[in-house]
Amino acid sequence: MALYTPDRSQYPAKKADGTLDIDLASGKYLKLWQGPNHPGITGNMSVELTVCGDEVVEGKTHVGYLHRGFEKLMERRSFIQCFPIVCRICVPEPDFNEYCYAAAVEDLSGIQSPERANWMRALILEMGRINSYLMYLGGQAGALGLGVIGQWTTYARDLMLDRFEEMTGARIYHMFILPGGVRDGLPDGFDQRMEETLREIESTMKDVHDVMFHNAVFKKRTVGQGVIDPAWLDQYGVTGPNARAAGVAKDVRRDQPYLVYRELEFEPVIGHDSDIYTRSDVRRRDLLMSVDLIRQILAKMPRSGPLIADMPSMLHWKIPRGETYVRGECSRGEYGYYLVTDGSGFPRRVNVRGPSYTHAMALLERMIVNINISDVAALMVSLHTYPPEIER
Amino acid sequence: MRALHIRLQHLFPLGELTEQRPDLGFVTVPAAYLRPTLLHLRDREGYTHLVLLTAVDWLEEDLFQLTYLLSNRSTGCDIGLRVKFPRQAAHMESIHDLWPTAATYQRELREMFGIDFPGSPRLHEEFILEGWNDIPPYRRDFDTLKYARANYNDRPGRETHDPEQHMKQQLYPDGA
Amino acid sequence: MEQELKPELQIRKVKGPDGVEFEVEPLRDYYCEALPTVQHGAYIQIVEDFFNWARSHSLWILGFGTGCGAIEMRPLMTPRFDAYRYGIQWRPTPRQANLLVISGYLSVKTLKRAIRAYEQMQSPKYVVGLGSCTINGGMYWDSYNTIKRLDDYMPVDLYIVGCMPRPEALLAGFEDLKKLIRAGKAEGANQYAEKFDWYKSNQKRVIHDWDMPDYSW
Amino acid sequence: MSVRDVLSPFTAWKNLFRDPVSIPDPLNRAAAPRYRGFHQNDVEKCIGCGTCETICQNGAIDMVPVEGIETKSGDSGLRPRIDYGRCCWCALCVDVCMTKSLTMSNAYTWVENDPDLFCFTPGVDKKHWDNAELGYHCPTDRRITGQVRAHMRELEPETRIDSFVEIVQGYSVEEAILEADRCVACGLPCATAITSAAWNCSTPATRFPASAAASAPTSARTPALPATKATRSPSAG
Repeated sequence: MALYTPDRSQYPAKKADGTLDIDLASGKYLKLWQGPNHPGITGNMSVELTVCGDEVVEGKTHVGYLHRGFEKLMERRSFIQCFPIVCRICVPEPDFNEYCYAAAVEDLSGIQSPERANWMRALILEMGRINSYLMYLGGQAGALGLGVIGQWTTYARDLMLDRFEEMTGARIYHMFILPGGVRDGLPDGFDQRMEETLREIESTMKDVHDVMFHNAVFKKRTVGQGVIDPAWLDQYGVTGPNARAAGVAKDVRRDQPYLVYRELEFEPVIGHDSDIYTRSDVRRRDLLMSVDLIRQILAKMPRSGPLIADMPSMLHWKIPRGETYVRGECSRGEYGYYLVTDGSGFPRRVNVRGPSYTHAMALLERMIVNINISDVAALMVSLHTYPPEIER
Repeated sequence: MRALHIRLQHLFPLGELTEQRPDLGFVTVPAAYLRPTLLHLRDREGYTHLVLLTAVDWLEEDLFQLTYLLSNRSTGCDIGLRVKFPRQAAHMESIHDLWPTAATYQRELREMFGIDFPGSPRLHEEFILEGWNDIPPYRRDFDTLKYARANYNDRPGRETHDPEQHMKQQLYPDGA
Repeated sequence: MEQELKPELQIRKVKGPDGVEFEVEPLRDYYCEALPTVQHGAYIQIVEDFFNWARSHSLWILGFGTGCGAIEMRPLMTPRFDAYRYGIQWRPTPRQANLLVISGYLSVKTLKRAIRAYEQMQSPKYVVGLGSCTINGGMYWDSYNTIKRLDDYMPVDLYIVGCMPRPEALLAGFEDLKKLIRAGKAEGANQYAEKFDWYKSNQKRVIHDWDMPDYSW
Repeated sequence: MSVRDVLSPFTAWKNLFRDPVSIPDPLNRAAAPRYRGFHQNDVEKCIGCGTCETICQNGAIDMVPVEGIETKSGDSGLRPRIDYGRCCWCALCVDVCMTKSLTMSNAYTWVENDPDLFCFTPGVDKKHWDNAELGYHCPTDRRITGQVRAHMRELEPETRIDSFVEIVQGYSVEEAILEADRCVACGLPCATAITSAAWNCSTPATRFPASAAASAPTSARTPALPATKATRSPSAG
């Protein structure tokens, strides 16, 4: 396996306080801002690059363009009123917010969501994972100039959004997983339409495999590029496909099974080369695994039974004092909610632990050093970060 | 989780264990013993993954609580270390040398709660907010609605009626 | 509260390649300070109508995803909804765009960049507010970091309601915008020039860290 | 890298012969039957209890008097007006609606150039989606405001016939709290029953102080985040 060996020949010296000694006036270095309005950026964020020639010597991530203060807003909303706003935290894959919030509230209030609701939740989460990966594959290819992949995957994602729409009643923000259960069952004929969609996605993925993963340009630019050293996993809190591509089978679905994952057959997808190509490939295979999981879920899911537990009235629902942490494996890694209650009808503190938070800040700043400017976009996309979840 | 707590209690003066789930416990640690406890958990007990570092504002008790959540992948257990310290001139030892990623968390806590972590890199740079001129927004005594009303305009033309009051006025205008 | 300017924006002395020292004032030197002016239509109505017809068929959107709503732009750009057949396309830089879509809430930090982007766009330019958040704050009505009414800070020609609006609703919105343009009613850029001081004072009231020139086209 | 890596990207050309995937007329595409679109209100069924206003976390709903609807016993005469500059289409108001009069159609297109027009009273201001068949309706078997009425025990007829024991047995404390929990503190019955105003929705908390903390409602309209009324923040210290 290719390990990261930095070439420090062009690297500026360090000052006594650990920062780099970069004299912009010398003309040797140039400051370059990538974002927030830039086609090569994963969302509304920016990276401040200091470059020497076309090599990056220092990168600083700047976030906060999407900060809405969710953790503060939730402190002044009752438990049920928090439920519509949590999904806004992560735009392309909102369901994990709903699940983690609902599970945290259930954990503290001692409510058990019914069996059927758990299957519904697992179904939604896997569908959301497929959406997120399709979005990622389009972005990863787009960052290297392969625009056509984005056209195909966005179409496939749109078919999945149609399934979401008929099931939950909304395209992007589904607001479907209530604390205590889910809102509704499956509509009539859903299985068949889902199967058609899955087939379409599989055939799209076959094309993507041919055109993207067997593309000489894509291989040339991604193999051996942007390596995550497995030793960094614990230091930087790397989880999800980024860790799995480095050969560590970190997968919450397997390590601490939640919902119905105990009853499903799957093996975490791992890769070994830890470069951009491997990370893309791990995600592609993980997507296909999700397709398989959805088929398993639809086959095993109970079709009758309660969808929501017996709940106290949501209007004046109070939860005793306590704190908990609930996690799930989203498409980018470990997603978790840390919830503290104080016996009132409002959460005392909610902290959202999104995987993008560590990946896009500390890890990206470490990895961006000594790479070419033109590879910054590809590297950033390959970490699969969503800005709204960094700053919340 | 219990066994771990007993092992730890031999070494450090820890508080009671709150066992939220069989695989998740929270324990209070005195601020002075935080670093050795973290090091012990990381190097001896296999709790190598820093899941999150965040703060809770207990305004009524005039305390800040920092929660360091560590995870052990091989056993699938999580332990949360709670550290409480006064809100006035709040500061805490930085752990960016144990986990480099903690520097990001500490930057956020510095900005959002006003907790100082001396020595943490880029601590005083703006992180999320830009040109913020009020008390740190995640503190409990910061009223976000009041701030929003004072700084931004709402669209006029909104008025509401309380059904009970409205009914009383309509049905019993003379206050019978 | 006055914020100190970043070092690279402060007035400083620079030595040129020929050895001559000169003073640089970044906030003045790099930008044109001419304020925007009201652009009058063509003298003959039929010519103006022709211009408006042409304008309405080339909506070039600045690809700046300022908020959640930007995620529904991706389906619009791709074959399923295919906005290109309606004469709409996305451009990466403000210089080439004439339509700024504010896709949902704007945090104060993004507002600053959105204003920069808007001012750099060429006239005639249009703004579409997308989603509830641009109308009256939406679900972030009590947030300390998002603006509530977009029309306080930049002239908005059209609002599309929804949280977030579906791609179909966006297409319907763009079709309505075309009608407005053809009728000569989408006069946002002129409104911005007329009430420039009012807009600037509103902007400066919320952007405390104002380290940009007052007008940067 | 192999010959395959150079050649396989050209397989993309096969899409030349595929049918276009574009939707021919996206402007008139109907949303899914369950889609949460714009609101509808059956003003005849609505009693103006204001529970939708209470639960709306966006402060999007105002209760306003409506011409032609009289205040009478069991009807406050107010109807919800929704500010679409605030709404997020979460449908909690539909879920919580006591009379199931508030529903959502599956219409989704509304474009205006005047931002002040987005406040409307569903059912009163005529809209093109009124009386739409499809859309989101709260499923009948799900309520988020308390469960079914707690059954009050009575003596069996066989026992009643030869005794003078009270037939209606009353509630235990737990049952009473559950029953009180169903109250949404709308204030409608309390407004008309002036004499029993003291015995209004705030009583369970005072009657059962020991267990009141569990789930009993506090005084009227607690969890609301009123948009224009005096606001209270839970963080007040």
